[in-house]
Amino acid sequence: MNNSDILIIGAGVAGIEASLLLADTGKKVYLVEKTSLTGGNVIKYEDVFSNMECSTCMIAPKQQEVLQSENIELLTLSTVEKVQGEIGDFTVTINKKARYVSLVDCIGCGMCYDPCPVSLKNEFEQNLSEKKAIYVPCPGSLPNVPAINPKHCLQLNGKKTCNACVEACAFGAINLSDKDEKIEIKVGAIIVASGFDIVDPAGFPQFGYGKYPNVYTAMEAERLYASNGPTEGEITLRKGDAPPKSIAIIQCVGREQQGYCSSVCCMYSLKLAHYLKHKLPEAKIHNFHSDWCMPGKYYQKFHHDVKEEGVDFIYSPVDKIKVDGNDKGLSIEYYNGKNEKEKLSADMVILSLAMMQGKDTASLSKLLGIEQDKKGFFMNQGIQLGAVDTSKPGIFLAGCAEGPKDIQGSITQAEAVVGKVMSYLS
Amino acid sequence: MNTAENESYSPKKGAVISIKDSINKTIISFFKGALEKKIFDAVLIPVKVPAGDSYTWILIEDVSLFKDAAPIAPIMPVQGANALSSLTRKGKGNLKIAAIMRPCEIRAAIELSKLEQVHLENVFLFSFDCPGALPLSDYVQNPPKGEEVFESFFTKNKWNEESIKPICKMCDNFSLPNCDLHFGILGTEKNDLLLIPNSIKGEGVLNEMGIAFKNDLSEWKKKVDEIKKQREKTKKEAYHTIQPMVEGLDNLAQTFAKCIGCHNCMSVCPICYCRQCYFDSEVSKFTSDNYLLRAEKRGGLRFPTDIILFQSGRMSHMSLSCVSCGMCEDVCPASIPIAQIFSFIANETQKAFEYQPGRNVGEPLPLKEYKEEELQELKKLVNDSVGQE
Amino acid sequence: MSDKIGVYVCECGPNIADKVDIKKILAEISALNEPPEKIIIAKKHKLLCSKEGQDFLADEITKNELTHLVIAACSPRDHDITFMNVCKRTDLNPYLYKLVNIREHCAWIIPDKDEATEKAIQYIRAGISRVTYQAPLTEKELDSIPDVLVIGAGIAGIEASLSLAGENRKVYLVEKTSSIGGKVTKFEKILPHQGTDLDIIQEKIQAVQENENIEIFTETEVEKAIGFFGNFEITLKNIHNDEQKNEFKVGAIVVATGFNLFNPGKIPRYGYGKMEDIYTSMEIEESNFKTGKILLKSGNPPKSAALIHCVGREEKGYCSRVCCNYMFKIAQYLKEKIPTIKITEFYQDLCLPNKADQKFFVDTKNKGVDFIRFKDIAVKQKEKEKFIEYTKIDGKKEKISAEMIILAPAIEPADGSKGMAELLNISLDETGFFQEAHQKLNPVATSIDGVFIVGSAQNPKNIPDSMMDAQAVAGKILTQLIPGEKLIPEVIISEISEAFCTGCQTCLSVCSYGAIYFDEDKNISIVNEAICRGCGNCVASCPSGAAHSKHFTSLQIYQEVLEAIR
Amino acid sequence: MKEQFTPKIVGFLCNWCSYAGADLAGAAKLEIMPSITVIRVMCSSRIDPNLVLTTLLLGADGILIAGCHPGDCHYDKGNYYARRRFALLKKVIETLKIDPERLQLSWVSASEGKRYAEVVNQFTEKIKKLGPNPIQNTPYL
Repeated sequence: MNNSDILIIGAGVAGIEASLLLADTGKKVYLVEKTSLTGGNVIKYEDVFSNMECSTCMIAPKQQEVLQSENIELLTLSTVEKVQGEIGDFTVTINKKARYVSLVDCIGCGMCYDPCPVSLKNEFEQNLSEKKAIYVPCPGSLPNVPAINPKHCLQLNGKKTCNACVEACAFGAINLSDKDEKIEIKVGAIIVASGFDIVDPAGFPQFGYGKYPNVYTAMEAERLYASNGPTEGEITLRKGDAPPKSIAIIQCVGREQQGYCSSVCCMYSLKLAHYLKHKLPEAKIHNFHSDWCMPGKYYQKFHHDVKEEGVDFIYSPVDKIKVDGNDKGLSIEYYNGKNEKEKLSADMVILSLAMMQGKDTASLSKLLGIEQDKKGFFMNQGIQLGAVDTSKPGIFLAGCAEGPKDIQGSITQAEAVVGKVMSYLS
Repeated sequence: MNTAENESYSPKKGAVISIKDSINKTIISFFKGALEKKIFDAVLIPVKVPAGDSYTWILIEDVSLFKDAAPIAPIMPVQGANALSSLTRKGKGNLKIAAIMRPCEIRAAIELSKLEQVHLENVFLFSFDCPGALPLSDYVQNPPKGEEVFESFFTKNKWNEESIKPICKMCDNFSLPNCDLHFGILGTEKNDLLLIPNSIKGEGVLNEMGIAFKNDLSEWKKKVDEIKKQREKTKKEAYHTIQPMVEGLDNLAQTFAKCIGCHNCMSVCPICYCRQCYFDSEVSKFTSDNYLLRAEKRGGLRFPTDIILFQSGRMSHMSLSCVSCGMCEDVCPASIPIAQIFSFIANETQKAFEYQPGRNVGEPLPLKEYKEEELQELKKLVNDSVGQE
Repeated sequence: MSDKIGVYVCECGPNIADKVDIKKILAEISALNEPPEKIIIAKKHKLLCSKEGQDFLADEITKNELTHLVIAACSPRDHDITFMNVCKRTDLNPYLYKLVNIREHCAWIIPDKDEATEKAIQYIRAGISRVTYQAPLTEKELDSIPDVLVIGAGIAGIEASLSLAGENRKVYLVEKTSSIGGKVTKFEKILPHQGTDLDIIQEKIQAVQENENIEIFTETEVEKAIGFFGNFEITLKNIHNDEQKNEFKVGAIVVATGFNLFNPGKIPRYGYGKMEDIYTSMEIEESNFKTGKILLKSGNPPKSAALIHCVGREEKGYCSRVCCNYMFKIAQYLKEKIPTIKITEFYQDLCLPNKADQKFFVDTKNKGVDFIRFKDIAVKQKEKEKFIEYTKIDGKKEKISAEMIILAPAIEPADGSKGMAELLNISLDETGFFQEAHQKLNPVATSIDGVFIVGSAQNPKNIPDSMMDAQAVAGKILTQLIPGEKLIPEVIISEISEAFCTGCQTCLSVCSYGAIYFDEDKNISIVNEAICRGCGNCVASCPSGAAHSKHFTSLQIYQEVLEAIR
Repeated sequence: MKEQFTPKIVGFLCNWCSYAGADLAGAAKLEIMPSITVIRVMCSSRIDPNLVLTTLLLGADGILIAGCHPGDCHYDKGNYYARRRFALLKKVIETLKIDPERLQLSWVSASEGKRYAEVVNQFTEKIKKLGPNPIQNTPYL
């Protein structure tokens, strides 16, 4: 019997798009997401390039639709553990971690946060702010229901008897005896939309990330700018009282090592420059770039506009850039177009890091029985069979799980996957 | 496509014909000739009513009807754009029509064409150096006197600024609108009438009529500019008088206190083209409870209500297209200087959008379009007080 | 009949209960009771969105025979749909209910309990006022046709046709030239694998021709396309014979009209058209494909070649995305055929957006191709010898000679794009390509529902991406246009009163969706219910108030205003 | 007593951005003055001049129209039209000198809860300084 239910792994923009389209046709969709919220990386951005549209405004209606759809079963804090069977008849075991807060009963009022005595780093905010052991990653998270981190919750990790959140909750929505569950589902097709990660800046000590507090990753800068972010949009430095007066953005960090261009960094670096010019009109902004990769028809104009805003573009091979620092600030040593060594000081350095495969790609590829390519992303079958097909029939790819791409590319691929799934399952 | 869209056209030379009997008679014989040559099928023109005490628009096909026609009539009882709208609203039709109208009427017609209420494709627009019109109320009290006064503008070759409508006195847009052919009266030799082509279409008419271009227009331009300067000065003075009448709620309320709420101003306005005015519709009426509540708060409530709402609403609806023709003021039974007030407001709103109504058919109405990056002036108006846009 | 209005205040646990005085609210709201015209039932509940709360509401509606329902609770963004669904369980039309947000707008933001209570009462009064002015609305169903028209039989059009036809959709594939396959058929090798993928293309072309669900019209163009998503009336016309027409109906239209190459002759400094042995990339592809050889005009193989990227990039204002890669491919052709040839590629930026691209670049470089990043470049001739004069990134001016020069011209929108846009009522963007419905979230759709764009008609694209677009369109059409299923348009839409419309068409010019059309006979504008999304822009643009927003009528809004300023 | 004056502000908020921003302000428990009464509309472009003028002339002390930032409109370009209409209306009111400060158009996105609170509170302060809408004392309107 052909099962026409679908499993989608990853509730980022690609997973959401595929879920909504399939659910529209009446198909049952299991949307499995390893974090506690939907929206993937896109919700971390204040605006998207190059139209500078507010990201939340753009994506939140879609996230809401996912929550409201009768045909989509969203499983958060969940990972795929086992996959058996073949196209039309997969049996999938899902490990659903305890959330400790009921998605049905919780109304998202947030009364439980304050009483919680534990504070920990908020990874969603790139550790730029803290959260409680019971938390939503950022205001406006969807589903707007917190989760409890069992490693840090005093009651759950057994360090202390604490019932603060349970007492604060007026809805009986918190259940500290919630248990991890194994769920077995049967589906006809699987879409892998597990997204990407960013290369670890620790691999590039020459840029001083981790050594100098005012060296940031682009994602950190993104959250600093975000109006729902850790500083509510204020550009502040880890060290120093005043906002930065000069900022250096270094592009292509990790391109050479990864062996590919991530295709979006030029544009998001330009976006960051535009953000910063906007918030700190007096600040000097230097952009160290090599090749401009601007494959969209609107992108070159954006590049031009950002240049007009007064951003200083410096052509400089990234492999020769070094960041040094002292108490007063940072200094960037680089070679200019004439191959002469120069120095420039800055209060803040932002690294535009390469995208890489999601950290769980290897394990997923193993349990799904699909191949990875040489770069580590999931391998597609090329144009013979299609860029959304994997080496195994019935398992498909969408979004950055298949390779670096922008939102437009992810959406297109998600829609293409839906087309394929529709025909495979008919 | 109407040639009035021909933005780049600017007249360099004009043709000259000799005035026989009077300017009006000369223009009429021009139209007669054109009808005979089948350049047009009909002419829309003001004609004196049989009783001799007013004028009306007649679409003339039979040349004998020209007998009582007056291309340049002393009064403006019906806005020509309204007549043209009645004629062409449902489509351009197959007739080729010539319409001779005052510059303000032409401008209104162009505005209405942007609002699909007038179709200019088959219309030849004629205009003339307009000396202004007499106030309707003055004229109807003593038509022969009115005729005499108006006639003297031409016989003495001196426009009389005293006897024309107040809005005409401050009109600096009295010559060469975006028409096809313009009759130049000013700055000519005593017996000459200028024929100034203002589009390829207009030039074509003159060629078909076999009239040669020989006047370089310099004298005409000089005289036009001279009057224009005078009118600009009058306008400035008029605005100076009007401004305190409408600035601030108290003054505004006082100015409109005598308004009887007849909405005549709206009915005769060529730009108020709506089938039913929003402010006459059910949506703008409230329950008796509401009126009572308002009366309670304010200590009293005047009826009919919402006069200021009506006027300010009209300002926001039509001031961008207001051509200052003065129809509204001519028909106000309460003698509110409504046309001057609207002219004052329109001057501001039109400036803000860098828009001149009736300047060109191809120029889109400001509210039908937008720019992503708007003018600084607009940004200031939006006045987003907090943070960035 | 009298109005029987149920007002239910949600405690939302302590969220509302602790912050406003619900008892006082209920007392004041109950005091608005004016039997027999207006009967008001006011009650509270601890959590209306809970299952139990929903059951309670459904029970109340039925038991009390409510004519209207007001719920004072949270944001409609959270639970509007929840409570509309409760109404649907009963006889109460869901549009006769109003959710008043006293949580986000009172309880949570006004610390003073008395003030918050007053505010909540005001909001609820406004809600009661408004709800009595609301009108019942019902969902409509529209028949739809599952067939599809595909315009352009290049690789994107072919892939879209195959994907749709494979699902038993009738596809009309229209091509203005005499053969199908598009420009791809002129390439010997296809990126990124440099493999024998051409066979795949040929197989697809054959598959299209053999597919019973696909009807192909060559040397044909679309003359007319009127209608809306699910229901377009199409007229096709043979290019050579005006009399030869085809008429049929489809539910969706896919525009796959491809691209053109920028004419390098427009920029004199490249010498194209004036000097010998200067070719565009496409010319090289074609001659290589036809003859298997790349030769100079003299008949000799070139000893040196200069490949110049970015021809017309600055002029067009965008990067054409595919040129870097195909120039590497051409360099490899040359190296294969003439191993001793000296090749220099002049580039500005390497645009390598696909994960395999950089490796392809490195491979090409390793085959001995020189790469030079230039700032300025010009082709000069001295006697028979051609030189490339260029300024490097460091400002140094240099020159080299080359026997053959190959230019990578920018990719332009296809001829006739403007006409096509007008025909289908879709837009072109500032670059001249078709404008997508949303740059990020809806790249294969257009502002007109049911009209899609794929491949290089939207943005310069390589073959895999064009095929991906085609599959994406198939995904959208297969999920949105299902045989036998009705389309359900938005309920909250605009309508235009025939009696008041003056036909000024201002509303037409402001509508983003082409949802309003002008009825020439009646001389009025009419909203197409299948297309309107209900933003209300037309309503505000209409000076006479002939246009209305259903569920957001001026009268309904005024009721809220009046209470707000009471 | 002037201190006691709580302005009556009518806030027209678009459903997709500004209303969501207001929700976010609520969820964050940001303190917002009880001056504003929010009226939800689908798009800022729904707000026609008649609605604003009527609201003003009926006695609202302030009117806030809030929509998506330019370029972010859920309906593609509604807010651009809203901006134009607003600019025109504001110009009329400005010329008539009937407290143009009582009208404000602001852009608030779905993630700008804080900004929403600031916009409302600052606008309220501004209106407080202006005092009650004098229209409320004028029977001759």
